[in-house]
Parts: sequence; structure tokens; C-alpha cells
Amino acid sequence: MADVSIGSAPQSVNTIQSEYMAQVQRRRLYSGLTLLIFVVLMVAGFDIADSRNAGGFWDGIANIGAYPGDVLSEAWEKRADLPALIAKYFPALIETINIAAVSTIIGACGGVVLSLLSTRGLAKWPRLIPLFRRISDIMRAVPEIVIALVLIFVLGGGPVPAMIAIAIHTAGALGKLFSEVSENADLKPVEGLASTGASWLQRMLLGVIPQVAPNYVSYALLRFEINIRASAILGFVGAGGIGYELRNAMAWGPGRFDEAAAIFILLFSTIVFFDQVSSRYRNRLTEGQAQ
Amino acid sequence: MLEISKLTKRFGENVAVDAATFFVEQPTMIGIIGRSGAGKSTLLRMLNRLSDATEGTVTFDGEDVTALKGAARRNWQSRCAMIFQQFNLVPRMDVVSNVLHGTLNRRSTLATMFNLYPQADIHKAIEILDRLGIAEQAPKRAEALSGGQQQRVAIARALMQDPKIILADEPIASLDPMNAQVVMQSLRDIHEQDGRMVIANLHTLDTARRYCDRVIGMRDGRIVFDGTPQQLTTGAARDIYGAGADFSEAATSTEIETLDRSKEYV
Amino acid sequence: MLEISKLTKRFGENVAVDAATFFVEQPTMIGIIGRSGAGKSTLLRMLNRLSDATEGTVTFDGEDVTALKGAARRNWQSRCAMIFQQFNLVPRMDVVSNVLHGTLNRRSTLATMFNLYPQADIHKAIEILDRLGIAEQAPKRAEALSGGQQQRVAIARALMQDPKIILADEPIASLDPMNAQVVMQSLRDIHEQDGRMVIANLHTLDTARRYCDRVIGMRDGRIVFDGTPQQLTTGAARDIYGAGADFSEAATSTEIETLDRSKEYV
Amino acid sequence: EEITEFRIGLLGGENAQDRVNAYQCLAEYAEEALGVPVKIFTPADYNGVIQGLLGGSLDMSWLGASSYAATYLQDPEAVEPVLVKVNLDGSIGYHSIGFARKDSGITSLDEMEGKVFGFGDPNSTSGYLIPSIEIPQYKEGITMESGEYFGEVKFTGGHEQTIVAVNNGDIDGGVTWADGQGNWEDGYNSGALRKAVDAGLVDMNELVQIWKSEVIPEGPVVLRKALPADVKAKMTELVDNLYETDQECTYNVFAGENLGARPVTHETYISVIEARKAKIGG
Amino acid sequence: MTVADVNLTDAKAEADRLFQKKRIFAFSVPAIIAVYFVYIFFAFDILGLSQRANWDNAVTLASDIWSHKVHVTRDNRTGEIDYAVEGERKGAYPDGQRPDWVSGDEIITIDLGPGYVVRYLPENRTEIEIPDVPLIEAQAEGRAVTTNLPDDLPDWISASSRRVTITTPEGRITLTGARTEVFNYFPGWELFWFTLDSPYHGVGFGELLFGDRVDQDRSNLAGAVSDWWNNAMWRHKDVARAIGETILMAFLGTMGAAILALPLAFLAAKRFSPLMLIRAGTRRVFDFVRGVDALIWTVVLARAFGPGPLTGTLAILITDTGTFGKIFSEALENVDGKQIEGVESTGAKPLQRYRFGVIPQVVPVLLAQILYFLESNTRSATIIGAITGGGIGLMLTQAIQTQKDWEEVAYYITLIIVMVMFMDWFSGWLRGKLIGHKE
Ligand SMILES: Nc1ncnc2c1ncn2[C@@H]1O[C@H](COP(=O)(O)OP(=O)(O)OP(=O)(O)O)[C@@H](O)[C@H]1O
Ligand SMILES: Nc1ncnc2c1ncn2[C@@H]1O[C@H](COP(=O)(O)OP(=O)(O)OP(=O)(O)O)[C@@H](O)[C@H]1O
Ligand SMILES: [Mg+2]
Ligand SMILES: [Mg+2]
Repeated sequence: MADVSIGSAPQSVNTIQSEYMAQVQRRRLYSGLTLLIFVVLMVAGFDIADSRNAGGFWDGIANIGAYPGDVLSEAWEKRADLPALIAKYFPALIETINIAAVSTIIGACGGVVLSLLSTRGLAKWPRLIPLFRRISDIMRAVPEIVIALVLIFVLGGGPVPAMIAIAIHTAGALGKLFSEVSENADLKPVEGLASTGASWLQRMLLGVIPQVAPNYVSYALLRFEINIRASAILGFVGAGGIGYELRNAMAWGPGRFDEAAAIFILLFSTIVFFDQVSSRYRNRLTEGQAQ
Repeated sequence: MLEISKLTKRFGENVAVDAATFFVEQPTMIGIIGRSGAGKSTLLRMLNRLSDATEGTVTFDGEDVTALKGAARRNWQSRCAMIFQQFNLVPRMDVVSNVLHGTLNRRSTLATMFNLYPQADIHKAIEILDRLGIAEQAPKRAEALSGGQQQRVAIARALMQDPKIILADEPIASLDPMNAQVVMQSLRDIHEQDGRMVIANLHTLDTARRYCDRVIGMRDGRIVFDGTPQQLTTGAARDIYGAGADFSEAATSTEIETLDRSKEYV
Repeated sequence: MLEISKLTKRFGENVAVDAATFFVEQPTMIGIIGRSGAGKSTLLRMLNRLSDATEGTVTFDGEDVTALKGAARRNWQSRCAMIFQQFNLVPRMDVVSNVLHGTLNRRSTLATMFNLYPQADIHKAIEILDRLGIAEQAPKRAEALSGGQQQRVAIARALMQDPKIILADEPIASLDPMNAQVVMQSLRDIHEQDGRMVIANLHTLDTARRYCDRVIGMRDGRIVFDGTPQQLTTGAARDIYGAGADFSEAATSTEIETLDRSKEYV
Repeated sequence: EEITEFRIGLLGGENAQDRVNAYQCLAEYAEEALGVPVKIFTPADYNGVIQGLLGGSLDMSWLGASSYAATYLQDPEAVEPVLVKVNLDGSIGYHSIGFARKDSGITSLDEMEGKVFGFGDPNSTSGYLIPSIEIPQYKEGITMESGEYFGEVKFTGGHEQTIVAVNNGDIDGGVTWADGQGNWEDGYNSGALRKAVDAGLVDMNELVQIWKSEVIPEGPVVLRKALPADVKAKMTELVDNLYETDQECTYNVFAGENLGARPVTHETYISVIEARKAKIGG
Repeated sequence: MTVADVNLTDAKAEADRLFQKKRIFAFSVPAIIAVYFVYIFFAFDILGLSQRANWDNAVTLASDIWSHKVHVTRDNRTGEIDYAVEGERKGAYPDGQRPDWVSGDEIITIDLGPGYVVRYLPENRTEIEIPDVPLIEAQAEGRAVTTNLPDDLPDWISASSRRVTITTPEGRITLTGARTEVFNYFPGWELFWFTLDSPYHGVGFGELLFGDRVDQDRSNLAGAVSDWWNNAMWRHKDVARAIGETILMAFLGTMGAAILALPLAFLAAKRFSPLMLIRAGTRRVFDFVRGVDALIWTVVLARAFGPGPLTGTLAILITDTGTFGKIFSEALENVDGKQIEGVESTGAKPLQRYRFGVIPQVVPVLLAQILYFLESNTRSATIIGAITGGGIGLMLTQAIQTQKDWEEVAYYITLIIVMVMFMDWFSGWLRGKLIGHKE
């Protein structure tokens, strides 16, 4: 046994025990307090939200099926029209998807540039890294709706304001994610290219992009998914596409609930479709890399 | 005391353990050897009831362990501690909490959910750690410890269970020779001082010879050797490992020669 | 031809290279030796202009290399190829593309983006690979190659630059002895057949002795030895490595003895 | 049956906070009269108020005629109209006004053929329901289907948005509401155009009127039917007498000069309801 | 030797083919994108848009954001003259006060800037002096305005018999029968701290802190803070309340979703839910609530709960339950079995196994995700608020849609960005704190 406990115990077991007990007490206190604060925040928060809402939670919860019930029953009655309505609103859906696609492409390009400019070891102007970081922080922080509404004021309604708004936000968000990826990129190839006299652009395009492309694409796909939702929401506040149609159909109320249902089916299946496709493809990309 | 009778485990076509039968009369330190895939781990897992036997029985002090269900099964597990090759600790929790997991079966679910263990248990856990020479590590996270220290924490957890049997599945395979020695010595001490039965799967012949009272050899799921370390000749070892005449014992040894040279086999 | 004068590099307090001065009259194969941290890599990186000198000058054929900026600097880099210990290839790209990166300085960014290398360049790349004995690997990804093959790709990239000088920063430190020999022999061949200057950082004395015409020894950033391999006695080596009387040459050797025994030193 | 609070929902058209401030005086009177807290809500659009009334989470609102019809058609038992605003001339009606930019050369619906036409909110009476019925009666061949008579028919989302869109040239013509009294140059005496002029948004010299509807009945102040009878009585009385009690408050609540409110019943809106039913269905 | 040559030729040919393929790929990706962009160019009608774009609006917006205007209004019926910032009652100068660029009693002289002077004369007459332009005279009579303006007017004057608008670089003048109004533009957000009726307006900061009491009834600090807080023009109190509401929606929605999703995630994870049917069912529920999207939930819930923050909270909560459920169940599938087995081998009960074998492993992943969503939900809550009628989102959208107070819009936007960045920082800080130590 002696050889086992070499190096042990200048400290007696008793002191260790009491020190550990003290630590346990402290930890219990802290976790207890954290839990308490969290519970209090949740309960109080819920209470405030409940009191500031027109309808209370407990009254409303019973009613929760009323609206979908109305929509569904009317849609069911007129189910024969649904295919025609789906076809009617398909172009609006395409517009929504287009907004998402274009803004993802533009945003991803912006994100690549921002990330390369704000990653240590890669940046062309290392002194300006904080600047580009702040720029992407701010672009990320602005909710799309803000830019969209301002642009609608200047450019008029339609897909372009939404596209620009989403693209700006996407560039900021992807800029951050991308730079996390490129931070982990291997700098050896970059140095190798530098030693041949390659320019900064060549170093980035040939040395960094091939390494990080799978991750970039994977993040961009995720973003595309998110952007479809965003573009639908922006439509709801006036930027065209399926969101605009949905808002009108819902506002009209009974008589047009079949349209609402048709749009809902379109939107829902689109979101689910792209969600599934992209998550499958993303898994493949990142797995392929792990090998 | 412990009787294993025709214990069999099948994975589909594959027979991992094939009618293993042996009897242990009194607390003994047993080493199970055999090459990779021989069924050692599977056997131990059936003893602890981590997995169910396909056929056969395990009887301990007259109680049919294989038939236990639910709470009774968990109670058996608490009496039959298990130590793993990869330690299987909760790395993000501190050492003492890990040791206290040995008491889970005895304590109410609600209290443990909030990490509320009795003070006596906590003190006992630290005493056990002290016995294993790692009391100073008590407040650290398990992941911050070296492999040898982690394995000793696992042993402490096992001791905390106050078990009749300690099962150890290749307890030293992930350790360097120095730590391996410390861990094996701890197990031996526990066996000798507390009189607990210890069954350890071992990759290496020399360890088995040195620390165990009895060695069981397995090959392709079957028990092909059962005897004292003295009876484990190179010929017997060749049978167990299914090796040809070129078999050299060193191939299964992981001990540093210098350590070996200064000690005698048990 | 190449004149290095009082070249100094400071990292904060730390002087990595301290007033290094030497002159090379004609294309020579030079080995730079010294222990880890002596400043060998830093010296080479200043020659290639991967990093800027704090003080001093590098002059090549009358041109002050240290003063070059922007495009002129990149042009110098293209005339002064560099080979790294870790090969520094683009792992996900195929071998030919990696070799063609040697022409980047001559081609427009846009053209290289679309892989629009002239066919003549592509063929030349294959020929260089063939010369180094790895033409069959051409379409594979660089990461799929063994270390020795990757280092030869790096050499091919250097050759593709058609440089006046080839700098090699411990080109064989990550390679096994067999591959190390192949790589060093390739560098020697390039020196002898093409008449290019080769400056190689080497960890190992014996390699320097065997392949180089001139050996420069560095210690703590200063050049403490400059002479022929013959002049590099064990005593001189002790000075360079700052070792005591117990210094044994074998301590810096990585070559397998069997390879050594059958060959004579150059 | 008791109520614990009284909730008023406001239709859009102004800054949410401005609307709340305008109704603050009414809330104070109501609090006094009912003895329970009064809360004011400003949903983002007409439908928000309608849903609130239907779901029972709003107790009172001043609706447009079409919004009332929408509520009634979805659930006849949800709300009842109690009062209607009286204009300075004693009338209880207003008009839907079609307008365009002067420099576009459009002076009537005839020139709108093939052009982009804008409605406001689908639940608006003057911004959608009435024009969508009356405009096709203007002459043979006009429909409100996008791409038939008009090049495109859009919803801008509200009166303000329509005015801005026409002024910007996003759409060629649109409809909004006005009392039809006073001068075109001032944007009439009251209505969305007048507000836009007051806010400096548009210069009426640059706009022309291209169409005007028949008189549309003002929307009713509605109360939730399920409210206790005494609450309904108290609130009706309060708003009915508001003009006598506090003229300034009436000005705020009814968004402009008026002569207070007078009682109204469901019958006043039957024609609008029929129109909505015919137009939208349900 | 010949064999080697043949090999070399082969290798070259192969390299040529390889590069051909790479070139085609390198060209086709940008080409496809370019073609798509051309399609978008027409589908989005970019050409038409550039014509429709209203750059005047952009100028208004840009100048209004950093400036304010002071109205000098004469009611032609009563002859009363009002001075008010932004022409709003809340910004009116108290009786007896007026800006210092206005002078005179009988004749009110409004000095807009060098050479630009407007004079309100008795009997509803107005004179406007503009450099290099003959004196403009106007007379309001009943509903009409008569002027001495020539017939062909420059484009900065718009005139009819009922209404005249003159826009100059120094300010704008509108004349109608009922009213004559002058707008004078100044930089800055006027009245941001105190409205004109507050005694603290125009009092310096140092004076506020150390000077004598401005208002005898209150201490300077308390009075100033209260007047600022209740500023009717900028409504700091309401804005703060709205921001609080937005953060509340994000916080409750995120945390509520996490609390709901955790147990459900166990049902959806293969390791913990042996029944295929339950697993698949739970996953479909996750997919459904996620697919429906917060937007639609918002609308659906509006009937049951009416307008307000609770509706927004629930919309976020429901959608994120799906998202969290998916992420959590993936994290649960990836847990390390060794730890669970270790705990199990001691005879731990199932709940204890989850508590000690699973939770410590997944907590860091879950916390990181939850906190990441807290930030992104702050942004969502802004948008959802604009739809359900709550929080800063509603104030912003309505301020934009009514298109008056662009400085208010700029103020809200700044606050929203600061709010989101704060939540970003806060969640990052919390992440470091919570995941940095203990379980
Ligand atoms: N969960 C399982 N599913 C299917 N087959 C299994 C499973 N666990 C073990 N086996 C198989 O059972 C046989 C015995 O495995 P076991 O792990 O008991 O061997 P071992 O002697 O412990 O080997 P090692 O020294 O590698 O740990 C092997 O063939 C193995 O592939
Ligand atoms: N980028 C840097 N920043 C700070 N110090 C550096 C940097 N690069 C090198 N150094 C320091 O300069 C000294 C010389 O380093 P250098 O890499 O040139 O040595 P070396 O002879 O190449 O050693 P090795 O054999 O380990 O590669 C070392 O003390 C090193 O720590
Ligand atoms: Mg095993
Ligand atoms: Mg080095």
C-alpha cells in the first residue's frame, strides 16, 4: 500500500473532508440560488406577459383549436378547389424561394469576404480585423424587418427590399460562422502559396477556400433554410411572395380560408422539404470531411 | 458462493460466451484471460446484469441472479460492482460525486437528482479516496485526472457500493505500466484486506500470474483453462491464445521490464 | 551572387537571428545546422521574404531583396522557392494543381481561379513529377500521398517556379529515413543537374555532411560556423549544439544505421 | 358574472403609441365607471382586432363597417354594435375615394385600364370592400381580378400605405377614405388623405381624384356580447355622453372633429354584411 | 525508356483531361449562378425598380434621421401663431416663448437663413424673400390663396389656387386658405432629453448636477430623470417598456421551449426510446411545429390569446420546441454510452441513470444552443411583435409605415441593434460562465 500512496497526504483526510463539505455547501447554495432566480424569472415573466396580453393564457388555451378548426373545416368543405389554389399560389411561393436563394448567395459571398478579412492569420489588413468584426456584428444584429421596411419606403414594395434585407443579415451571420471555421483552417498551405509569390486573393482562393468549402456550404444551406422562413415573414409585412398572400387570405377570413389552407400547405411543405434535403446534404458534407 | 452454470450469450449467429461454467467457493481473486473477442467482457457484463444471458444461470449465495428483475436486479448490481477499461466515470463531475454514484441504489431518486447525499456518505467517499491515495483530487473534475487516477476513482466508486464482488473489465488496458501496477495493487489490497471477491479480465498473462489466485482462460467463448497461476504454463497459454509454436509470452505483456525484474510473481 | 549582411530579426526582446552575414559566390548546396530555436527557420523565411527582416540586407545579383515591396516582393518569392518541413501543400487539391501553384506569380488571379493554366505548364508539371518519380500520383489529391511523396510534390512545386534559389526548411524532419534519403537525393540532383543554389536547414549533422558543399552552423541566432563538411569536426559540432563533452553525434542523427553503413560521406 | 379587466382594441392607421395616447382619456373614464383596470391594445392590423373580438380577448373596439361584417359573419354572437360617430354635418357616412398622381395623366377609371390598382387592408370597408363592389359597376368590363381590366390589383396593407404608394408611383391608382367634405387640396376635412397632408406626407396638388363611392356608413363601436349587461350599459352610456363630458376626448377617440356618438343597431350594417358576403363568401 | 515515355504521355493526357474537367466545373458554377441572376433580374423586375425607386424619399429619410424641423404656423381664421417642434402639440413652445429666429409683434419676421426671410403680415398676408427671386407675396382669403407668382414655376414651387408649397434649401413654406406654415430645419434630435414645457429644457448637464434647484419642489436629479423618463415627444418610458416586452418574449419563449423540449427529446432519441412508433411520432411533431413556423403560429394563436406579448411568446415557444427537440435529440443520440453504463453498473435507477449518465454530457451542448437561440429569438421577437402587436417591433413598423418621424425610426433602430448586440454579448457571457465550470 505504501507505494500506492506515495505523494499523498500532507493534508489530512479531515481537512479534505471539511473543505469538500464547504465546497458542497457553497455549490448547493449557488445552484439553489440559480434555480430559484430562474424559476422566479420564468414565473414572473410569464405572469407579466399574461397580464399584458389581451387574452389570458388559461382562458385562451381552451380556444386554441378554434382558428385552425375554422380554417380546416372550410378547407375540407372546399377540398376540391385545393389543387387549383395551390397552383394559383405557386408563383408566389417561387418568389419567396427566389428571395431566399438570391439573398443566401449574395449573403454567403459577403460572408466569405467578411470572414476572410476578419480572421486572424488570413486578413489582408490585420489592423482592420476589429473593424470588419464590428461590421459583421452590426449586420447580424439588425433584424431583417428593419432594413426591409426602410427599403420599401425608398424602393417601393416587392421582392428586392426583402432580398437586400435578408442578404445583409445573412452576410453578417455567415461572416461570423465562416470566420470561426477559417480560424481553424490550416495555415500551412497558405504559407506554402505565399512562398511561391502568390497574391492575397490567390492564397485565399487556392489555399483557404478548398479547406473550408464543405463547412461553408453546409452553413450556407442551413442559412438558406432559415432565409426561406425569413422571406415568408417579410412578405407578411409587405415584401411580396407567399407571406403577402397568406396575410391577405388570413385577413379575409371565412370564405377565403380555403386559400389560406392552400398557402399554408405550400409554405409548410416547402419548409419541411428544404429542411430535410438540406439536413441530409449537410450531414453528408460534414461526414465526408471527417473521414 | 458464486456459481456460474452453462452461461451462454448469443449475438445473432455469433456465440460470444458458450456454456461457461465455474464455481467459486470463497472470496478469491480471479483473473480471466483470453484474446480479444474471446468473450471476457460479455461474461462480466452478464454477471453484473448489464446484459442478459441467453441461457444458463448465475447463482450467488443460493440466489438466482439471472432471474432478477427491476429493483432486485439493480440491488444485485449494487452488490456486484464493476470497473471498466475506459473508467466510465462522469468526466464533468467532481471526483467525490463520481464516487458517490456508488450509493445511488440506496438513496431516493429525488434526493440524488439534486445531488443531496448524506454527509456521512461524503466523508466515507473521501476516506475511500484516501485509502487509494487520491484524496487531494477530491474536489477536481474527473476529466482533469490522469488515467491511473481515474481508474482509482472508479475503484473508489466500486468500494462505495460496498459490494460482495468486484468485477473489473480490463482495468489496466488503458494505463501505462506504472499506473497499471498501482491499480492492480489496489485491487489486490481490497481483496486481501476486505475479503471481497475480485474478478478481473486481463489482457496480459504476467499480470494475471502475479496478482491472481486463480486464472480462467477463455477462447472463442468457451472456458478452456481453469487453475492456479502455477498451472498456467506456456503451453496452456498457447492453447488459450490459439497461438502457434512461435508464441512468446512477451507478446501479451505490457509491463516495463525494469519493474518486472525487481519483483517476484505471486 | 547572394550576399547576406547583418541580417537581424527580433521578436520583441528575443533576437531570433543576430546579424547573420555570409556570402555565396556561385550556386552551392548549403546546409544550415543548429539546435532547435537557433534561428534557422527565421533566417530562411527572411530570405524568401515570408517575414521581414528587422535589420540588415539580403542582396541577390546586386538587387536589394529586403527592400522589395508588393508585386516586386512576390516576384522575388517566385524566384526563390521554399520547401517546408510540413510540405505546406493544399491537401484537398490534386498533385498537378499543387505543382502548378508554382506558376501563380506569373499568371493572373482570374485565370488561376478558373484553372486556366496553359497546357505547356501542365505538361511541364508532369515532367517534373516524372523526374521526381511520382508522375503516376499526378491526379490524386495531395492528402492521399505519403509524406515522402508529398515532400517531392513540394519540391516539384519549387522547381515549377524555375527558381534561382531553393530554400528548404528541414525538408526531411517529418519523413522516415528511407523517404528522407530520396528527398535529399532529389535536392542534390537538382543542385547538380540544374545548377540551382539550394539552402537547406537540417536537424542532422550526418545529412549535412553527406549532401552539402558548405555547412553553416547557427547558435542562438548567430552564425558560429561556416565551412566545408570536412571542417565540421565533432568539436565544431559541440560548439554549434552547445553541448558538453558527452555530446555524441548520434544524438542528432535520424538516419537508420543500415542505410548509413553502406554509403560513404560525400 | 364579473369582469376583472376591460380591454379595448384599436384599429391601425397611426403610430401605435399615438393611438394609445389618444384613447388614454377614454380608458380613464372607463376605469372610473367600471371599477376595473382598462387596457388598450394595438394589434398590427384589422385582423388582429377581429381575432381578438372573436376569441373574447377584446371587449370593445371601434370597427369599420366591413370589419364588423367580418366579425359578424364569423360569429354572429361575438359582438354587437352600440354606437356610431356623428359627423359635423350630422351624417354618419363617409366615402371611398379613388385617386392617382396628377402627372400620370390619369383622371378617371377609364385611364386606369391596364394600370396597377391598389387596395388597402382586405378588412377595410372603404379600402377594399365597397370599391371592389362599386368600381366594377362604373362601366361594362371592369373587374377587380388582377390582370383583367387593371394590369395588377394589389393590397398595400392600409390607407397610409396606399397614399404613400400612389404618391411614390409604386401603384398608379388606389382607394382610401375621406369624408368628402371640404377641399380636395386640403385632403378634404377629415380622412386618411387629410392626415397625410397634415403630416406633410403628400401635396394634394400632385394628386387627382378619379373616383368616389356612394356614402358608406361609419363603422360601429362594438361591445362583446358576452359582457355582463351592466358593463355594456355603462360603457354605452359613457361613450354616448362623451361629447357632452369631454369634447377633446371625443376628438381623440373618433380621430377628428365630430358631434359625438349616437346609438346604432345591427340593421344599419346589413347591406354591408350582404356585400361582404357576396364579395368574399363565408 | 520507351515504356516510361508512354507512361509520361499517358500521364500528360490524363492531366489534360483532369484540367478540362476542373475548368468545366470552375466555369459552370459561376455560370449557373450568373444565369440564375439574369433570371432574377427579370423576375424581380430590377430595371422597373430602379425607375420606380423614389430617391426623394431616400433624401427625406436621410435628412430627417439626423435633423428636426420647427413649425411656425399661423391659423388664418384666428390669426393665432403656434411654434412647435415637428408641429406636434407635445413639442409646442409654452405660451410667451418662441424660437429666437422669429421676431416682431405686428409683423412676424421668420429668418430662415441668409437671405431667406418669411414675414407674416396682418390680414393673412405673407411675404417671402428668397435671394435672386422677386419678393413673393401671398394672401389667404377664405379657402383660396392668391399670390403674385408667375404662371411658369420652377420645380421647387408647387402652386394652385388653394395651396402653395415652396421648398428652399433653408426651409419649406406651405400656404393654404386655412393656414400658413413655415418649416425650419435644424440638425439633431431636438427635445430628446426634455420637452419644452419641462423646466430642465436647455439647462446644462453640469448645472443640473451641481447647480441650484431649477424646480423648487424637486431635487434636480430626481426631477430631470422623471421629466426625461416621461418625455412625451420621445416617450422613453414606453420605449423601454416595449424593449422589455420584446426581451421578455424572447426569454420566455426560448426557456419555455427548452423546458418542454428536453423530456420530449428523450422520446425522440433512439437510445432512450425503444418504441419506434413513439420515436417517429415525436419526431413528426417536432417537424410539424417547426415547419409551421412562428409566423403562422402567431396568426393562429391570435384568436385564442388576442394581441400582446403572450401570443408572441407562445409562438416562439412552440416553434422552438420543435427546433430544440430536434437538436436535443441529436445531442442525446451522440452521448457517450460509457458514462451511462458506469452509472448503471452501480444499480442506479433509470431516472438516476439519465441524471448522472446523460444530463452532464448534454448540458453543455444544450446550454450553448439555448443561449444561441436566446440572441436570435430577440430578433425574431422584434418581428413577431410587429405581427402580434407587442414590443419594440410594433413601434418600429408603425413608425415606419406612418412615415413621419424618421428620427424616431432611427432611434428605435439604434435601440434594437443595441438590444440584439447586448443579448448576443450577454448570452456569450452566460455561456462562458455556465459551461466554463461545473456541470
Ligand atoms: N453488443 C454486441 N453485439 C454483437 N456482438 C457482440 C456485442 N458485444 C460483443 N459481441 C461479440 O461477442 C464476442 C465477444 O466479445 P467480448 O467483448 O466479450 O470479447 P472480449 O474477450 O472482451 O474481447 P476484448 O479483449 O476485445 O475486450 C465478440 O465476437 C464480439 O464481436
Ligand atoms: N513568430 C514568432 N514570434 C515570436 N518569436 C518567434 C517567432 N518565430 C520564431 N520565434 C523565436 O525565434 C527563435 C528562432 O526560431 P526559429 O524557428 O527560427 O528556430 P529554428 O532554428 O528554426 O528552430 P527549429 O529547429 O525548432 O525549427 C526562437 O526562440 C523562437 O521562439
Ligand atoms: Mg472486452
Ligand atoms: Mg525551424
